[in-house]
Amino acid sequence: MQDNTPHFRRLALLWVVSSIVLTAIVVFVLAPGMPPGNGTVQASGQVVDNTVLLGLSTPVALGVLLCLGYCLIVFRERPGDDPHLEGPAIRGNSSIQMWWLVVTTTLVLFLAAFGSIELLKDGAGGGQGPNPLSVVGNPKSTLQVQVIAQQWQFTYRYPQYGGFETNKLEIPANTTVEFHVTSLDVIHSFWAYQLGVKADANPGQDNIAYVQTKAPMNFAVHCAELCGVWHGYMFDSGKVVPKTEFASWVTQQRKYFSPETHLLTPYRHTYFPAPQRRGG
Amino acid sequence: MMTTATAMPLPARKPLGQRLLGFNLLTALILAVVGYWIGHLIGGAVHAPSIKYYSTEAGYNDISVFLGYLGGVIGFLTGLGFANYPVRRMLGHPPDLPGHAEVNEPGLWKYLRLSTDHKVVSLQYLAGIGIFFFVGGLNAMLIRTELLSPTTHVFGPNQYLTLVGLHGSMMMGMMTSGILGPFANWVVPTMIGTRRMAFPRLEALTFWLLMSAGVVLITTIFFGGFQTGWTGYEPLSDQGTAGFDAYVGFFALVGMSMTLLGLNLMVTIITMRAPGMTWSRLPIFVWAVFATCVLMVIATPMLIAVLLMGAMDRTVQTAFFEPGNGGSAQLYQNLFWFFGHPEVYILAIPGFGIVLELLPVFTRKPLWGYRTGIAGMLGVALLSFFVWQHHLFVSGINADLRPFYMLSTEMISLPTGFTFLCVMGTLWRGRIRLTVPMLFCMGWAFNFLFGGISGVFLSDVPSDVTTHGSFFSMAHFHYTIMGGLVFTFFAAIYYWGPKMTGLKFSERLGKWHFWLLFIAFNSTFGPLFALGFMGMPRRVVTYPLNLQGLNVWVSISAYFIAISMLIFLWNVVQSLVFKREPAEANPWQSKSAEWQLPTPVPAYDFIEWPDIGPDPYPYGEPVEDYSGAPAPVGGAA
Amino acid sequence: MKQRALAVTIGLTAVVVVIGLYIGLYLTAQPGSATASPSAGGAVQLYLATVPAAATNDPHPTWVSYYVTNSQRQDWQHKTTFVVPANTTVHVTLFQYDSATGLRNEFFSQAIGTTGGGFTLNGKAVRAIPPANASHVFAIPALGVSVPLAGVAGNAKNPCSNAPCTGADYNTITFSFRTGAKGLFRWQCFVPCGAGYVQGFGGPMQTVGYMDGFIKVV
Amino acid sequence: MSVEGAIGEVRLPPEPVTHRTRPPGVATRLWCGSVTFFFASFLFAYVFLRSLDVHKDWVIGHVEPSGGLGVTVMALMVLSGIIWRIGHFRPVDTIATGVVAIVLGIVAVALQILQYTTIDFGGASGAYASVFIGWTSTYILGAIPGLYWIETQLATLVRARKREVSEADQAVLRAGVEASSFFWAYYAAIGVVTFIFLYVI
Repeated sequence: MQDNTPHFRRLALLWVVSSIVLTAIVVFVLAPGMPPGNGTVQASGQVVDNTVLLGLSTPVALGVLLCLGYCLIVFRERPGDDPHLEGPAIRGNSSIQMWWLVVTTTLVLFLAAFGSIELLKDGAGGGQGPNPLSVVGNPKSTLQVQVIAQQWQFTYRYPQYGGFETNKLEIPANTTVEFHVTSLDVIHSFWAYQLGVKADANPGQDNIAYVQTKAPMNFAVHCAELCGVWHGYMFDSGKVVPKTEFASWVTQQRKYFSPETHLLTPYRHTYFPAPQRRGG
Repeated sequence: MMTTATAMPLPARKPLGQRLLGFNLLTALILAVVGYWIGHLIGGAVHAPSIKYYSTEAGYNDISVFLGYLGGVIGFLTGLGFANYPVRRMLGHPPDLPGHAEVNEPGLWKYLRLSTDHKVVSLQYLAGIGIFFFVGGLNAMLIRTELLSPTTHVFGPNQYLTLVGLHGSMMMGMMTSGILGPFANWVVPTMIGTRRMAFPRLEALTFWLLMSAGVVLITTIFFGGFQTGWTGYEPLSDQGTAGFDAYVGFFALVGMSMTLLGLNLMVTIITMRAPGMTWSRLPIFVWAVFATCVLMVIATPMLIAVLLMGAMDRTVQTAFFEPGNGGSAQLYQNLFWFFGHPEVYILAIPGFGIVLELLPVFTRKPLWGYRTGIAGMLGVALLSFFVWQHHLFVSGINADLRPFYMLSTEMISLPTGFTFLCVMGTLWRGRIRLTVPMLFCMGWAFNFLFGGISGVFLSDVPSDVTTHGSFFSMAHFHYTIMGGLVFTFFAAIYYWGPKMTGLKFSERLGKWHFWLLFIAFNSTFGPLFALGFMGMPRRVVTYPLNLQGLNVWVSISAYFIAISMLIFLWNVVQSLVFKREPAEANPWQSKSAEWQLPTPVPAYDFIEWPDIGPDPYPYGEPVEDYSGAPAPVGGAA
Repeated sequence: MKQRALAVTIGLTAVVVVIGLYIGLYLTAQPGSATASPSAGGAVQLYLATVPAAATNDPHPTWVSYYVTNSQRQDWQHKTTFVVPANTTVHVTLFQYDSATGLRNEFFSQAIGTTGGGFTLNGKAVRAIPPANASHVFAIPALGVSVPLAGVAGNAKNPCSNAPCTGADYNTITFSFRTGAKGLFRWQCFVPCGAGYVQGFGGPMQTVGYMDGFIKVV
Repeated sequence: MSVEGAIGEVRLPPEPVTHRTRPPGVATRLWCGSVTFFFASFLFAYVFLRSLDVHKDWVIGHVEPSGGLGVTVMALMVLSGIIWRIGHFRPVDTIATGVVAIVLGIVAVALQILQYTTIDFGGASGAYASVFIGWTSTYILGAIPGLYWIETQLATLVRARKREVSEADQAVLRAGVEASSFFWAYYAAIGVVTFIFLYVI
């Protein structure tokens, strides 16, 4: 039995047409809603990344799915068929294998290069450890905020304003913010979703993440690393506010907490509490 | 060629009294309890003067608990009879091989004893792992029940986190051997042409170690559970009560079981292939097992070592993971993921092997790209050692190396792509029979495709900043592990089950099982990608109100997964207990070695190994442009 | 066939019993709840006590713990879910029997979010205490409430060993806060007081019913 | 399953003798890989914690395990490994060298335990102390099964002298001896690495 239907050409045509349509839909309809939104420069960068990944993976996934579906529909053994018939003994096709390898390798190399460029451009909002490779903005006008994670609440210190500590997070709009994330006990993770920032809080280590804010907005803060019994309750919210409002907020907070600020440990990048193992 | 089996006389059944005495499960359980208390008392005695610190919880200290577990496991294994051979060897008896006449014994009794027959051990594995798989699944249902509401409503946070940890540990620990234990132990010896594994006692030991591990894990609920998830990050886990000792004991035992299982299978494949069974003629499933075993033998010892460090921190007061005394929490993360990433490929690669092994049977074609498939699996195995830091992209450790790990992680998609290419190539122009195992293989292809593609999002650092530690990554690994491992696990059960048990399964119930599972699975884990994108972190007991709708949808879908599992259970009970319809010797018209054995399989498997052809997949009509067949090699000795 | 059906039934029953036990073990582990008693002016009143060790018949007799008691420091009950009405002022009187451990984050040595911004310690109005004197912190982070609890002196004549601490030395702390909308909130401690556990945050600090619990606003 | 024999009434062709002679050697070499990675975790911990020493707590206080005992333990292990490896090559001397190897090994274990009683620091005295305690104790604990293994080989050889042993069984015995000697020599090599990192560097 010789099957002369041009299966391959049909499938290829199907794939080309459907990928053009679907990729367009994905990139122009779905992608603008990709997380984490366009609240900050870093968040926008992540949206771009997600868009590119989604746009590239759509034709790939579609190709595999169409091939699977086509095979299952067209080459299926039908109820009346001769059960002794077998398929053709094709054991491989070196040119297809070669092309597959070339195409997937190109894709992977492109993705890795693209991701690295996107990452190194502005840090992408991720924790970069104590010595960040991608420093963003002018260090003079950068606002430093220390995020202290402890079981089970985040508190924040503003070293450029006398090092006062507060349980509320507010940052000014159109500013580069340098988060210094550290922990007093176990590993936490500071995740400000709408800012596009995630940085693990490690005990005894400073983890720096940059974000360049745009317009005022509210954002949610979660702990994204299991940190004990109240991990699910360790959330919070913060605000990006206009610069003037921020200035008055800082003055007010600084004044309110001034009686206690001198009780605090002097500002440091890490606080290194003793493990405190005591017999009972 | 294979001769037909002659009837064998069944050994006479001993009276019950005699069967209860001696080395069996009952003795083992009694000795386990005795061993636990001996260890516990020794622990209570040694801690006081020599060790400066121990947990002050009344009634126990961690040393007592650890020694108790150790004593319990040793007692259990001794009761089963594992100590007999080592003692005999110590007294100078020459190395010998255990007999296995019990295979012919009727009834279930032989499955409750130490058995060294690879067929019995496989079924033991299947049943034992099955039980823990269902307990782990039950945990998942309880988790989803709690997440029906955005606040704490059914379980307290302690209980919820313990459930999360139990679910994760059970699935990652017990199911690691989910394919190698039941199926590789059964088919690999037959496929390569031997009647046994290289070390039959070791084979049995891996099973009973795994079972004792499972029991140790469940005892955590008597010690207050552990609130660390399956990763057990330090120093959080160091804060845990004795419930965490159960986790340490569990994973250490699982690790030993895995290492020994991998070692045994690897030695068997290397040394015991029948004459003529060259490396290039091995069925692809054997290659998959081989690649998995490399990971098991190399990566798992690091898990044991890192758990040992954690145990020392908890008992003799070292400070490996305690910042402040010189330790580092990130040391744990590094060491754990150096094991943990190969671990997920230990789960995935056997799945590749099963799909590629089954496809030729159900497409009536030779495997397309045999060498490419092998290269894919070995490539995944090799690369998996160089990607572990992608679990730590936002942790601030070696942040400058992130581009490298991004590249290495994305490179994993190359060998994985090979597997997909082989799948598509084999399907192409085949005569596809959509039997139940084939459906599960196709389910794998669908799920793993999405699992793999979502993995690219997680490997891209800017994208990972949002998705890391969220429900997105949770959905990703459920797509790869549940959609990958569990679907192929069921494919293997439906495919080899009739040969292993000698009984037929219901095709109709199998199809119901597949379709319900497939739809419910995608309806459960698909929305989790969205939930992760919308900002829901993993392992939380509360979540924002606006996410409740999707969470309820997910929970209800999850209950449908449970229903599909009940259909499967009913299929098993009906086929194995009530109907007991004998299976045909070769219902799939497979040309693979194990299907040439008669059903039920005799104790000796086969008398003479059949001639080995140049191609492990001699299906299909010859085509003109076929070139590249290996030269035929002489038959068996 | 009949035998097999019987075996399956027995097997299934056993599985169901085991599963029931498994779930039951979790559900029964919840600590009890106590409703705040009405007080003058529509407010409600809670009497709490912190002890260095729970009662001797407790499952964890060495753990520090909170207890619910009354104005005379009698009728000790081991309950950590406090039920209070919505949009109401809650007066809390806390009898502090435990000695000081010291804070890890000194920020919590001040009162935050209480009515009037402070609290009273043995009748004296204060806003903060020296961080090293803190024995516990009563904090409801979601309501923005946090009050440091000064420990009794280490050389006290009459220290409490186990709950109930009748007759032992104590500090009285009072404060008030206002509840908002209905909901389930957690309260916790910020002092590393889980003695014997790494960083003092294990055991009682991570078990609901000792140094953690819920505020149920109804 | 037996090499040559029958189950029930079915005569089975004999299993090739290589199925009993090759596995011990191959398994031992793979097992050495496992052991290497096991101790590589401690090596990693050593290097990681030492390089991370930002807070100067690699060593807290006076942490100096007795170097003399350390050298002796290492030397005994190496000597034991070499002697047993040599003994396996010379069938006449196998039993005698095995006994010496076991004695040396036991002395090494005993000296290591003696060293623990003399150290004046605990695990909390910094990262080095932790790695020291963890690495040496697991190393010396792992030596005990190795000694057991040598003992089984010796006991088997002693018994085999008293009876007729077929050539195939002889080969199986030699394979066991070879495997245990390879492992023991390899384990001694790991001991050298342990010593270099913990005492020399």
